[in-house]
Amino acid sequence: MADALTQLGFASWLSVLIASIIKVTLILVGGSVGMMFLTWYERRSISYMQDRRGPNRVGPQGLLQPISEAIKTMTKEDATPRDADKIVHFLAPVVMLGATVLSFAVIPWGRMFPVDLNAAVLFVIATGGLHSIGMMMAGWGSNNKFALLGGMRGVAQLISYEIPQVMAIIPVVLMTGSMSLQKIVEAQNDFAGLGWYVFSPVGLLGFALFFTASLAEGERTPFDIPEADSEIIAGYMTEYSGMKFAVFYLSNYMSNLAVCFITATLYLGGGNGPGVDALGGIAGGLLSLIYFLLKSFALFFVMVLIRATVPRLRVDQLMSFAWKFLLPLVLVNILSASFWVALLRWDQQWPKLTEWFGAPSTADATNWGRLAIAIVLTLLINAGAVALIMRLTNRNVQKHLYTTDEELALGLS
Amino acid sequence: MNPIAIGVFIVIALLTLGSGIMVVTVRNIIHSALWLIASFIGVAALYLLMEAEFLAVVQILVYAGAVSILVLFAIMLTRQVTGEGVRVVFERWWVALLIALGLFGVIVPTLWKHGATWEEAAKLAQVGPAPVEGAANSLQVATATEIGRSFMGEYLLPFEVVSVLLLMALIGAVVIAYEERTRRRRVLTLAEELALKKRGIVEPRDAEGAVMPREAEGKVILLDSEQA
Amino acid sequence: MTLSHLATEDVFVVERNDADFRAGQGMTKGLGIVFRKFRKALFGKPNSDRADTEGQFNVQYPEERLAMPEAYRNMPILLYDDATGHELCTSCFQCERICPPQVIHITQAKDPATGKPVPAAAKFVLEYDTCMSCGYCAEVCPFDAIKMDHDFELSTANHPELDVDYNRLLRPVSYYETIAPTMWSDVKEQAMKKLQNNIKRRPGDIGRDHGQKIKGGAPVAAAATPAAGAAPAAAAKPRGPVAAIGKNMPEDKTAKLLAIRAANAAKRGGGAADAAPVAQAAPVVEAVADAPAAVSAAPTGPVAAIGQNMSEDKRAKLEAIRAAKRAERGE
Amino acid sequence: MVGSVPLVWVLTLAAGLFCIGLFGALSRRNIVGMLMGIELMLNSVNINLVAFWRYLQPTGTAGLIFAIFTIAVAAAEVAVGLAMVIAIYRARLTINADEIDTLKG
Repeated sequence: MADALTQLGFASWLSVLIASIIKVTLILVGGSVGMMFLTWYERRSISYMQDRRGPNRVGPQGLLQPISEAIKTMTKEDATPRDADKIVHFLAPVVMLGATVLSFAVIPWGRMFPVDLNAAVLFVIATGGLHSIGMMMAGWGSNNKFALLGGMRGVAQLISYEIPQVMAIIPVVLMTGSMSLQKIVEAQNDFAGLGWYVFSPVGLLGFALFFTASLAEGERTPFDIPEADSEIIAGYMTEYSGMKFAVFYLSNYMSNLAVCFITATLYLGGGNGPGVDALGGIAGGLLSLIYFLLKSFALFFVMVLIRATVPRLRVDQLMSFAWKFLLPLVLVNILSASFWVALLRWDQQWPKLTEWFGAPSTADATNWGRLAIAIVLTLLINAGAVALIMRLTNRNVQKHLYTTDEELALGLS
Repeated sequence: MNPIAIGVFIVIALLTLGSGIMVVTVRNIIHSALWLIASFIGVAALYLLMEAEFLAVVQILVYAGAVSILVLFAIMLTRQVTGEGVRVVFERWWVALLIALGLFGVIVPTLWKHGATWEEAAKLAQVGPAPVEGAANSLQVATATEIGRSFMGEYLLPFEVVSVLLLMALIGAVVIAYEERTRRRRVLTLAEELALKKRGIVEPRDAEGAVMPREAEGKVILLDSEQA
Repeated sequence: MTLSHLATEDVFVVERNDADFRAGQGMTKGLGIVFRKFRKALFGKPNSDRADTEGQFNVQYPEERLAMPEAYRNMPILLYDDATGHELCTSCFQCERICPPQVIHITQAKDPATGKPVPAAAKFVLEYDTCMSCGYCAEVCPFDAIKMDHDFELSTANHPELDVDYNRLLRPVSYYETIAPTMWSDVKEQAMKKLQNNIKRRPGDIGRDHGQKIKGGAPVAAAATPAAGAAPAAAAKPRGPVAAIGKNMPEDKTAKLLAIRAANAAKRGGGAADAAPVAQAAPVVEAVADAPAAVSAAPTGPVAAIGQNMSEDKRAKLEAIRAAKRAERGE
Repeated sequence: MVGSVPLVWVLTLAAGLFCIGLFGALSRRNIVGMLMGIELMLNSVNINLVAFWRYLQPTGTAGLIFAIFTIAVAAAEVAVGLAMVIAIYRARLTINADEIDTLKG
C-alpha cells in the first residue's frame, strides 16, 4: 500500500504514515465490528441451544442489539471505588484492550496480512500474555477482595496455560519451518487448498490441545474461573461499570475472535480452500476471506457449544489439567512432529541424505509412501500417548487420590 | 535521515528512561513494578526498531509477561507495608545516586569519543549499498531461522547448559519457596483469633520477638515452633 | 410431563466407577445433546406440546400472547351496566374496609335535594401503585361491582397517573363478560337484580355517567375508542377506559394493541360471536396459528376456556358444583 | 533505523538505563525493589548487545544469541531470587534488606 502511495507522488515517509494509519483503522474497525457480531452470534446460538430465541428485536434478527448495548453501557455511570488506586484502576482495561488490539496486527484476514512479522505466531502469544498484567492491575487497583482473588486466579491460569499453548504451536512451526503466519498459510495449500494441518495426526492433536489451551487463555467456559460469578461475583471486573466495563467486554470478545482466527490460520488452512487459487486476484481474495470467516465462526460455534454444555472447572482441576494432561500430550506431539518432519522434509534437515537419495517431491511415488509411513507412525505415537494419559488420569487408576462416598460418610477422609 | 525513525526512537527512549526513573523513585512498590513493565515494553519496541523481531517478542513474552508477573506476585505475597512514614530507600541513598551519576559520567563521554569509529564500521557492515532513505533495506538481517540454526550448531553447548540452568532454577525455586504444612501460616477467622486471644496464646511478633502493631501485620500469626 | 416420555436415548448414565477407558465420551455425548437441541430449536417448528422437552416454546410477547386464565387477577375495576350506564357500586365501603394496603377511597353520593346518602359512589379513587392485587375487594363486594381486570400493561412514566379515579376505573359489564364469561354468568342474575333495586333508589343521574358520556343507553363502544378504527366495535368496546391509561402511546401502537386484544378475546371464545371475523382479520392470529387447539377454538363454550389448565376430574368436579349452584338458584 | 539513528544514541540510552537500574538496586530497601533495579540493568545490557549486533554484524547471530542467553539467565535469576524473597519473608516477616541482619555481630 505504501508503494502505491509513493507512486501517487507522496513523500516516502508520508506514504508510510498514511498506509499505516489506514491499516490501523481497518484493523480496529474490523476487530470491533467482528466483536459486535460475535456477541450477537454467541447470544443467538446459545439461546437456541437452551430453547430460547435470544435477542431478536433491535434491527433485523436483532443484529443491531450490540450497538444498542454499547450505547447503553457507555451512557451508564462510570463509578470508581473511593479507596481504589485510581490510575491503575483506570489503566487496567486500557492495557487489556491494547494487548488484544496488538495481536490483531499480525492476524490475517483470509489471505490479507496486515503485517507479516517474522515471529508472528510468538507475537500473538506474547500479546496474549500481556492480558495477565491488565488482569493483575484490575484486581489490585480495585481494592476489592473479590477483584483481587479473581485477578490472582486469572493470572495463575493465564501463565499456566500459556505453556501448553505455546508448545502446541511448535509442531506447526516445525512442519512449516517458519513462524510467519503467511508461510504457515502457504504451507497448507497443497491438495487443491485442502492440505490443512488438522488432517494430519500431528495437526489434529495439536489443534485439540491448542484450542483447549486457548479456551483457558480467553477465559471461556469451562475455564472462566477468573470471573466465576457464583464464587467471586465477577472476578477482576467486579468494580468496573459503564465504559470501562464495556472496554473489558470488548477486549474479551476481541481476544476470543483472535483465538478463532489464529486457530483457523494455524490448523485449518486460513483462507485456503478449493477454488481460491483457481479464481485468483480479488475474487480469490474474497473467497479466501469467506472461507476464513466461515472456519473462524465455526470454531466460535464450538466455543459456544462447549459453554452451553460443560460446567466450570474447579481451580485445582484447572491446574492439574494444564500440567498433568495438556503438557505431556503437547510434548509427545512435538516428538511425533519431529518424526513427521524428518520423514517428509528431510532434504531440509539432512543435506547429506539429499545428496544420496535426491530431494523428495510431492509428485514422487516414494513420497506417497513416506507420507503413509509418517501418518501411521505419528498416529500411533499420538493415539498411544492419548490413551496412556487418559488411563493414567482415570479416577479408577488413581483411586488412592480420591475419597469415595463411603469414606466420606464414615468420616475417614 | 529518516525523520520517522528518529522521532520513534526519541519517543521510545523517553518512554524507557522515564519509566525506568519511575521504577526507582516511586514510593509504592506495586506502582514501581508496573512502571517496570512499561520500561520492558519500551525496550521491546526498541528491539523492534532494530529489526530484532524475535527478540522483541521474546522480551514481551518473558519480561513483560512472566518476570513482571512474578515480581507482582512476590510483592503481593510478601505484603510489604508501604504506608506513610515507612522508608523505601536507604538513609544514604544519595551515595547510590552519586555512584550512578558518576558511572554515567564515565560511560557517556567514552561512548561519544568512539562514536565516529563505530559509524564507519556500521556503514561497512551494511552489505550492499547504504540503505536509501525510505526504501526497503536490501540487507537480510538474521531472523529466527538463523537463530535456531546457530542454537543447534555453533552454540549447542551453551544452549544445553542454559536449559540445564533453567531446569535447576525451576527446581530450586520450588524447593526454596516450598512451604511445609506444619509451618503454614494462614489468616485466621475472627472466631479463631478471638479464641486464641482468650487463651493468651497468640500475639503476633516480628523477627526480634517484639509485639507487632496490629495494623502492620494484618492478622498473620505463627503456628510453628518459633511461637514457643 | 411423564417419565415415560423420556425415551432411554435421552438419559445418559455416566458410570463414575467404570474402570474402562472413557476418553471424553461423556463430554462428546453432552456436546451432541446440546447440538441436537440447537438443531431442533433452530430448524424445528415452534413447539406447543408442553410435554416435549425440546424445541421453541417461546411466545413472542407483544405480538403473541397466551390466553389468560379467567381467574387471573391484576388490578380492580368497577363495572357499569351497558344498557343504562348505571354503576353497580353502591358505596357500601366493604372493599375499603377489607383492603389490606388501604388503597381504596370512596365518597358516598348524596341526594342534592334531601342531602341523604344514595346507594352510589360520588368519588372512587384506587391507588394502583400500592395495590397488591389480593382480590379481597372483588371477593367481598356484595353487589359484584368491583372485579379484577386482566390488563397488566400499566407501566407509565407518570406516577400520579396511577391514582386511578372513577372514570378510569369503570368498565362495562360486557367487557367483564368477555374476559371472564363463566365467572360472570355465575353471578349475573343476582348482580343485575341488585342493580335494579339500587337504581330505584338513585334520583336523577346519580350513579350514572362518570365520564362515560352515555345518555339513554347509547352504545358505549365506539365513543371512547376513536383510535381503534381498525378494531371492530364489538371487540374493542370494553377497552375505552384502558386506552386512557396508555394515553402516552402513539396512535398506531394503540390501534395495534387493541387489535391484538380483540384477537385474544375472540380466541378465548368469550361469547362474542361477532368477534369471529376479527380472528381471521387480525394478522396477529396467524402468528399463533400453531398454538394449541384448545386455545384457538373454544367450541364447548366458556367452561372449556376456564378449564384449560385443569385436570379432567377437577374440571368435572367444578362443573358439578356449578350445576348444583344453578339448581339452588332455581334455574 | 540504521543510517538514521546513530549507534551512539542507542548506547547512551542503554547507559542511562543501566545507571538508573544501578541507582535502584543500591538505594532501595526492599529486596524486590533491588531485584527490579537489577532487571533494568540486565535489560540495558541486552540493548547494547542487540545494538552492536544490528549495527556492526547484522548478518551474524552472536549478539542475538547472547541477548537470549541473558534473558534466560535473568528469568532463572528472578525465579530463584523471588523464591528466596518469599522464603525470607516467611522466616523473618520482612523483606527490607537492612533488617535481615542476623549475621551482624
